Amino acid sequence: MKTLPLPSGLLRTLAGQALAFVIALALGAVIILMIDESPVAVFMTLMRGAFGDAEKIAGTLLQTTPILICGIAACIGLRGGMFNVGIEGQLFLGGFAAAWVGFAFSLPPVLHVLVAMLLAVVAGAAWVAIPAFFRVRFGTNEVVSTILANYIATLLTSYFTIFLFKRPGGWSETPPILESAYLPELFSFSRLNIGLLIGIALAIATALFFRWTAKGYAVTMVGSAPKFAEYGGINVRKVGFGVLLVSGAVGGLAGGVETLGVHHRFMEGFAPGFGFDGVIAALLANGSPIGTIFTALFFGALRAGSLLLEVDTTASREIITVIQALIILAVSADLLMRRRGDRTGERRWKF
Amino acid sequence: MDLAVDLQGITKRFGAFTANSGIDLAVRRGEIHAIIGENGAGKTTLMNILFGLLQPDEGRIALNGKAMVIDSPAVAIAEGLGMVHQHFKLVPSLTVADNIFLGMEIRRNGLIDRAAQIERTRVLSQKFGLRVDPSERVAGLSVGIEQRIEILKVLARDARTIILDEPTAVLTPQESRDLFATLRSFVDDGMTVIFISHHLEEVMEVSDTVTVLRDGKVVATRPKTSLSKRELVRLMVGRDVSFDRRPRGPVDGKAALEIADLWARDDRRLPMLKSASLTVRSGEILGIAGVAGNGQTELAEVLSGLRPPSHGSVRLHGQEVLGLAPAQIRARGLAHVPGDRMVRGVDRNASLSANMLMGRQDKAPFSHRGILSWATAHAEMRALIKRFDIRARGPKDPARSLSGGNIQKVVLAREFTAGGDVLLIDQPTRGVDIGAQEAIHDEIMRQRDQGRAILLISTQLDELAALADRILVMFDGRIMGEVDGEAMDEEAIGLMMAGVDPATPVDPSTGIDPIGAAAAPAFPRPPASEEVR
Amino acid sequence: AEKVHVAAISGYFAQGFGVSIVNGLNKAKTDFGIDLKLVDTGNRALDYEEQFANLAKSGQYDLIFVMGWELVDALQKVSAQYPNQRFVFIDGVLDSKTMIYANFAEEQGSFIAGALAGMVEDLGPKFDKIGEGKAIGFVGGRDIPVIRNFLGGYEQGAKYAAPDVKVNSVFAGTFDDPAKGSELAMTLYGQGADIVYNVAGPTGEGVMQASATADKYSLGVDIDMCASAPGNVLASMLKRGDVAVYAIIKDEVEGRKVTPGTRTFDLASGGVEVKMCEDVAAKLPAEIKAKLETIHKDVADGKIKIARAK
Amino acid sequence: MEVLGSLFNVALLVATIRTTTPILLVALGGSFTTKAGIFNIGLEGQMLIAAFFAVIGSIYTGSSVGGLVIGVAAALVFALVYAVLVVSFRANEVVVGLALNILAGGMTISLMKAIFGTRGSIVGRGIVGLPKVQVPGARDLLGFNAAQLISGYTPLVYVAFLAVPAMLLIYGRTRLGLYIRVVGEKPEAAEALGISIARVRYTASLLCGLMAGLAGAHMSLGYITMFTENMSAGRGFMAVAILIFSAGDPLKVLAGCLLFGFADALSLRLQTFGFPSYLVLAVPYAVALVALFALSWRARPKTIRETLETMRRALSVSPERESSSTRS
Ligand SMILES: Nc1ncnc2c1ncn2[C@@H]1O[C@H](COP(=O)(O)OP(=O)(O)OP(=O)(O)O)[C@@H](O)[C@H]1O
Ligand SMILES: Nc1ncnc2c1ncn2[C@@H]1O[C@H](COP(=O)(O)OP(=O)(O)OP(=O)(O)O)[C@@H](O)[C@H]1O
Ligand SMILES: [Mg+2]
Ligand SMILES: [Mg+2]
Repeated sequence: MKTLPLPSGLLRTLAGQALAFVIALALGAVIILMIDESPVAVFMTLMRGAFGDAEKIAGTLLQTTPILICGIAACIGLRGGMFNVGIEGQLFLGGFAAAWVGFAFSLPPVLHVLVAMLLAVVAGAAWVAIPAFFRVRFGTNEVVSTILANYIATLLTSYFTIFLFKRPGGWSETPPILESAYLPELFSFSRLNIGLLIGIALAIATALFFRWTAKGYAVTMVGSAPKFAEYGGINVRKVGFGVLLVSGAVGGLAGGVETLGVHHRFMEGFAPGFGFDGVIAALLANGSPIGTIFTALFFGALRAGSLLLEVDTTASREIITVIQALIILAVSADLLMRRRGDRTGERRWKF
Repeated sequence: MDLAVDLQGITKRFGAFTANSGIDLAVRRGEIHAIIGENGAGKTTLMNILFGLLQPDEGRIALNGKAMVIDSPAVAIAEGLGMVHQHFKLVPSLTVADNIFLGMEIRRNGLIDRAAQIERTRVLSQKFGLRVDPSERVAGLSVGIEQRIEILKVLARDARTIILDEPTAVLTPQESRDLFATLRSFVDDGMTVIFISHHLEEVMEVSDTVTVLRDGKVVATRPKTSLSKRELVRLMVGRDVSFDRRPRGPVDGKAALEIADLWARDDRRLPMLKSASLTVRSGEILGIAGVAGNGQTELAEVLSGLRPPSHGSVRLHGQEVLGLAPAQIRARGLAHVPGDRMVRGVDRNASLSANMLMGRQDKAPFSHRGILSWATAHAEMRALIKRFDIRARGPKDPARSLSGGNIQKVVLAREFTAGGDVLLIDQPTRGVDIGAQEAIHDEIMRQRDQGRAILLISTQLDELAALADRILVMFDGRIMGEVDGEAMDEEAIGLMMAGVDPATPVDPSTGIDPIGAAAAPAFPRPPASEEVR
Repeated sequence: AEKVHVAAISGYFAQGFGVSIVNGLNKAKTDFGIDLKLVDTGNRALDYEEQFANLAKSGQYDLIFVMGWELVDALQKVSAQYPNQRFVFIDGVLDSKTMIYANFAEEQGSFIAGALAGMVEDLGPKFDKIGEGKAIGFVGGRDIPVIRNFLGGYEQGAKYAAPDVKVNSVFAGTFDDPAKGSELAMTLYGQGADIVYNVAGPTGEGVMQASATADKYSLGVDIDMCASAPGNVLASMLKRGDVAVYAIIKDEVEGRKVTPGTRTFDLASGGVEVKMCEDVAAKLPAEIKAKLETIHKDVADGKIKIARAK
Repeated sequence: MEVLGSLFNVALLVATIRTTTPILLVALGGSFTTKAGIFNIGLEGQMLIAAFFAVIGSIYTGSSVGGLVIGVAAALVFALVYAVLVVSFRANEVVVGLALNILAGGMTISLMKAIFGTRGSIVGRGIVGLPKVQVPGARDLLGFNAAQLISGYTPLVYVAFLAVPAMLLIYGRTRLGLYIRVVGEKPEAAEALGISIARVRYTASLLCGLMAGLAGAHMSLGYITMFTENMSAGRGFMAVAILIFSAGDPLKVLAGCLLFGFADALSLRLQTFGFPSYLVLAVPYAVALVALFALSWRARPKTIRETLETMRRALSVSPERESSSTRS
C-alpha cells in the first residue's frame, strides 16, 4: 500500500467514518429488532422528531446548543493537551452562578445578562482552577480530578439550591430570574435563543483563534509538542493553566446560557450529561471547533428525535443512548486507518 | 558454504520510502561480519527484519541453511539468533536476572524461581567474563553495564548468532576495546557476530567481512583484508570525502558567553553537570567533545533555560541569564539547535512554516498585534527551503514527511536566522547525509565568519576537528581539559573522553562541592537519548 | 361510547409511587379498554417542554396524567399553549385553573406510620427486635420538599404516639443507589433505631433489605413492600396513585367528563393508607391496633391537624 | 466523647468493609489494565452491565452462582470489546471507555424495559442473592463485636480482600504478572523478546473484566439483591481515581479503597449528626480529590526541594553569587 496524498487521505477518513456509521446503525437496527420494534419506523420517527418541521428543527438546535458550547470547552482543552472531563461540573456551577445574578440582583436588561454571564464564566473557571493548578504544577491527572470535581459540583449546587436559595414553596429550584436577565429568543415558537448563535460564534472564534493568532499557535504547539514548545520559549505551564481555565470558563458559559436562555432558574438535576456529551462531541470531531458544530448537531438531532420516538413508538428513549454509544465506538475505531508498524501502542491518548 | 544467515532480495518500504531495497546478505558461520553505512542507510531496519521485529515486503530469509519465515522474535530466538538493540530494551524496575530471563523464566510450581535465575545469571556472567550483579535493579545502572546485560540476555538464550546494533555509540574507546575482545572470544567459540557501526576504525579493527549499505542497497560485501579505510568511506558515501579542516581567520572577538562554576542535575536528580566553566568569544567556535551522556545535554539545557540549574553563573554579553526563562534567554541573543531534534526541535505533525514560526510567533513581520500572517511565514519558509537546500515540496509539508537530515536543516535554518549572536549547536549533523553535512558545516563556518559566538557540541571528533577553534572534553559532567583545534591530538582527547586526567583537572580550585556530588554514589550515565520517538 | 385515550408522563414510573400509578393505569386499560401511552421524561429539564408539546399537539389524548414536580414549569407553559388539552397533575396543586389536580395527603399516611412506629417503640425490648433506647429512623431519597413532607408527618405521628421517641433522619442524595440506602439504614440501626421508614424509591429498597440483614423493622412506602423482607416489614404507607388514576379514568369512561379542579386523595377517601404486614401484625398487641384505629379516625376526621412541610 | 463513641466503633469498621468491597473489586480489576499500560475509564460500565446480567442470570437459572457467572460473562464481553477497539484498533482509550459506559447505561435500561416492561429497578421476581458466609467459630473465638469484622459477609467480600495478596503474588511471582508489568512499563522490551503485547493486553483487559464483573455481581446479588438503573453510582470512576494515584499496586489500591470506603461510611454517619446531606455526601469525593492532590504534590516537589536545598547550600558558601540562582 502506498501513502496516499492528502486529499484522498481525507477522503479515506471520511469513507471510514461513513462506514463506521453504517456499521453502528446496522448494529443499532439489530438491537431495535431485538426489542421488537421496526428499525425503519424508529429511524423515520427519529428523523421526523429531529427535522419534521420548523419547531422540530428549532428543538434540535435547542438540544444542540449546550452540547456545542460544552464541546467547544472540551476542544479548547484538547488543543492545549488538556483533557477537561469536568465540563459537567463547570456547567452546573456556571448555571447556578448565572441564576443567582439573575434572581438576586435587579439590573438594567442588557447589563443584567452580561453580569450574569460574566459570573457564570468566572464560576466555571474557578471550579477548574484547582485541578488545573495541580495539573500544571505537579502533573496530577486532570481526567480523574475533574471527574471527581463533577460529583462535588453537582452536590454543591444542589446544596445551594435547596438549603440556601430555594424558591419558597416550590420544587428544589431557585426563584426564577428576572426578565431583564433573559437571553433573547430567536423565534416565537421555540425556546431556541441566542445561545445557539453564541455557540456558533464561539466555535468560529475558537477556530480562528487557533489558526490565526500567536496565542492560538502557542496553545496548539503546547498541545501537540510540549517539549518543542518549551524549547521555543513558550511557558508551557502557563499556557496549560490558561487553557484549562478558559475551557472551564466556556463550560461555565454553557451553564449560563442554559439558565438565562432556557430554564430561567437553576434547579436540582439542572442539565445532567451535557458536559459528557460535549466532551464526546469534541473527541469525535477530533478537537476541531468547526467539526464540533456538526457532531453537536448530530447529538442534538438524536436527542430531539428521541423525544418523539417515545411518544410515537413503544421504543424506549434509551435506545438512542445505545445507538449513540455504538456510533462513537465505531467511529473511534477508525476502521479504514492503516495500523502503524509499531506494535507497542500509545501509552496515553493523543489528538 | 556454511552460512549462518542468508538474506536474499530483502525489500522493506515505509510508505513511499524504501528503507531496504533488494538486499542480499550472506554471513558465514564463525565470522564477525560488519555492516556499515550512513545514518539512515537501513542497517537497523534490515536487522529488525532478520530478527522478526519487522516483516519484509519482499525477499527470502534462510538461517543455518533453512528457509524460514520469521514473523516474531520468538522464531528468531528459537533458531539461535540474538540481538542487542541500538536502543536497549531493558525493564528498569526489574532486576538484572529478571531482565535476562524475561520471556524464558525459570519456574517452579508455576511460580518464577528468583533464586535459580540469580544463580544461573551468576554462572553465565562468570563463564563469559561479563560482570554484573544479578539481583540489582536495572534502573540506575550505567550504559556499559546495561549493554553487558543485553549481551547476557542473548547468551542466556543460547544464541549462536549475535547481532549488535551500534554497540559502541555509547561506549568510551576503552569500553569498546573490551567489547571487541569479548566478541572475538565468541567467534573463537564458533559463534557468529553481526556488528553494525558507522565507525570505520572499529570496523577495520574487529571485523572479518564488511558489508556496506547505502540508501537501502548493498554496495559491497568484501573481506576486510581487501579494503582500505579510504575505500570504505568511498563505498559508504559514494564519493571521496575529507573532513579537512576549514580555513579560518584568527579569533579576536570579545567574550560573548561566559560560564562559571555551573552545576546541574539530570532527570534522575543526580548531579550531571559539575563545575563547568568556559568562555566563548565572538567569531569563535568552541567545540565540546565527549561520549554521549556525559553532561553535554544538561549543559545545553541549562544554558537555554530548559533545565533548572543548581548553582553557577552564565553570562551573555556580560549579562547574567542563569535562571531566566527560555524566551528571555532567547531574547538576549541565544539561539539553540537541540540535540534531540524530534522531541525538542520540531513538531513532527505541524507544517514546516509552523515549525519555522516557533519563537517568532509574536514578532513582526510574522505577527501584528497577535494576529499571525501565514502568508509571510510561508514566504519566509520558502526562502529558507531554497537557501538551506531543504528537500521538501513546500512550506506546508508536515515535518514528518521529511527525512531526518532535512528536518535537521529546518531546525538549523530556523535557529541560524533567529537573530541570536550566540549559537548553541548540539549534534548538528546527527543523522544527516554526507552532502548535507558539508552544507551544514559551510553554514556554521559562515556564521562564525559573521562574528557569531558558537558553542558546538558533538560526539563526532572529525566534525570538531574540521570546525572548532578550541575543543573542550567533557566526562562525567566535568570539563576534563582543552585541546587546540589546529593541532588536535586524538589520543589525548580519547583519554579524556574515557575519564583519564591528562594533567590536572581544570578547576577544582575552590574545593566547594555545592550539590554534594562527591557524596553521591558513583553515578551512572543515562542512556543516549532516543532520537526518534 | 367513544374510546378514551390516555397518556401519562413522568420520570418516575420505575419508582414506588410511579409504579402504583402505572398499576392503576393498566387496571383501567384492562377494565375499560382505554388506549394508554406511557412517556418517560428522563432527567433532562431541557426535554420536558418538547415532550409535553409532542403529546398535546397530537390532540388525540383525552387526559394526560403528569407526575413529578420538576415538570411543573414545562407543564404550565404547554398547558397555557393548549388550553383545551386536559392535564391531570398528580401529587400537588398548581396555580393554573385549566388543570385537574390529584392531591395526596402523604403527611397523613406518614403520620399513621410514625404513630405505629412510636407505639411499637413504646413496647420496648419486650417486643421482638426492639432495643432499649427509643429511636426510629427515616431514610429519604433526595432532600426535597415532597420527601420532607413525608418526614414531617412521620415525625409528628411518632411524637404524638410516644413523645420521647427520637427520630433520626438521613438522605441518600439519590433515588438510584440501593447500596447506599442499605448502608444508611445499617447506620441508623447501628445507632439504636429499631424501625426505619424509607421514602427513597429504589434506594429505599436497600433499606428494606437492610432491615432483614440487621433483623430490625422497616416501613415501606408507596406500594406494598411487605414481601421485600418478610418478618421485618412492619407496614407500608400506601400512596394510592392507582386508586386515583383509576377513579379519574372511570369517571371519564362512564361519561362524567373530568373537569378542571382539585381532587384530594387522603386518608378519609382511601388515597393514602397504612397497610400492616400480616406476619408482624399478628404479633402486635391488640391495644396498639385499637389505638391506631382511633388515630386513623382522628386524622381522617381532621381532629388531628398535621402541618405540611413547605 | 459520647458522640465520638457513637461515631467510631466496630459498626463503622464493618460498614467500611462493606462500602470498600465493590470499589476494591473493580479497582483491582483496573489494576491489571493500569499495569499493562492501558487507561481504562470504562470500569463503571463493566460493573453496571455485570450487575444487570447477574440479576437476569439469577432469575433465569434460579441460582446465585448462575447469576454470578452470567454477570461476569457480560462484563467479559464488554472487556473484550474494549480490548478489540483499544488494543487491536488503537482507538482512543478514553473515548472507548466513556462510550462503553454510556452503552451500559442505555442497554440495561432498554433491556429492562424489553424484558420486564418497566424501567427502573428489578426487585424480587425470584432473584436469588448470594448467601452470607458465617466463619465457623468466629463468634466463639473473638466475641460478638470482633466476629462481625470477619464473619457474616457475602462471599465476594472475602474474594475482594483475598484478591489483594493473590495479586501481589501474581505480579511478583508469576509469568503473567511479570509480562503485564513489562508490557506496561517497557513494551519494546516485551516485543523484542517475543512476548506478544497484544496478547498480554487482551489478557489484562479480560482479567479486568472478570474483576469488574465480580464487582457488579456483588452490587446486585451480594451487597443488596436487586438491580436499579445506574446502580454502580460512580464507584467505577472512584476506582479509576484510586488507580491513578496507586499506579495499580495492589497494596496501594487497597489503601486507597479503604480510605474511600471509610470516608463513605463515615460521611453516612455524619448525616445523623445534622450536617446537610448534600455536603456530607460530597465528602468521599472530596477525600479522593484531596488524596489525589496530596499524593501528586508529595511525589513531585522532590526535585524542587532538592534544588532549593542545594541552592541554599551553594548560596551560603558563596554569597556573592546570590543573584545568579533564582529559578525555582
Ligand atoms: N517505522 C518506520 N517508519 C518509517 N520510516 C522508518 C521506520 N523505521 C525506519 N525508517 C526509516 O528508514 C530509514 C532507515 O532506517 P534505519 O533505522 O534502518 O537506519 P540505520 O541505518 O540503522 O541508521 P542509524 O545509523 O541512524 O541507526 C531511515 O530513513 C528511517 O527514517
Ligand atoms: N509469548 C507470550 N506473549 C504473551 N503472553 C504470554 C506469552 N507466553 C506466555 N504468556 C502469558 O503468560 C501467562 C502464563 O503463561 P504460561 O505459559 O505460564 O501458562 P501455563 O502454561 O498455563 O503455565 P504453567 O506452564 O506454569 O502451568 C499466560 O496468560 C500466557 O498468555
Ligand atoms: Mg540504526
Ligand atoms: Mg411525588
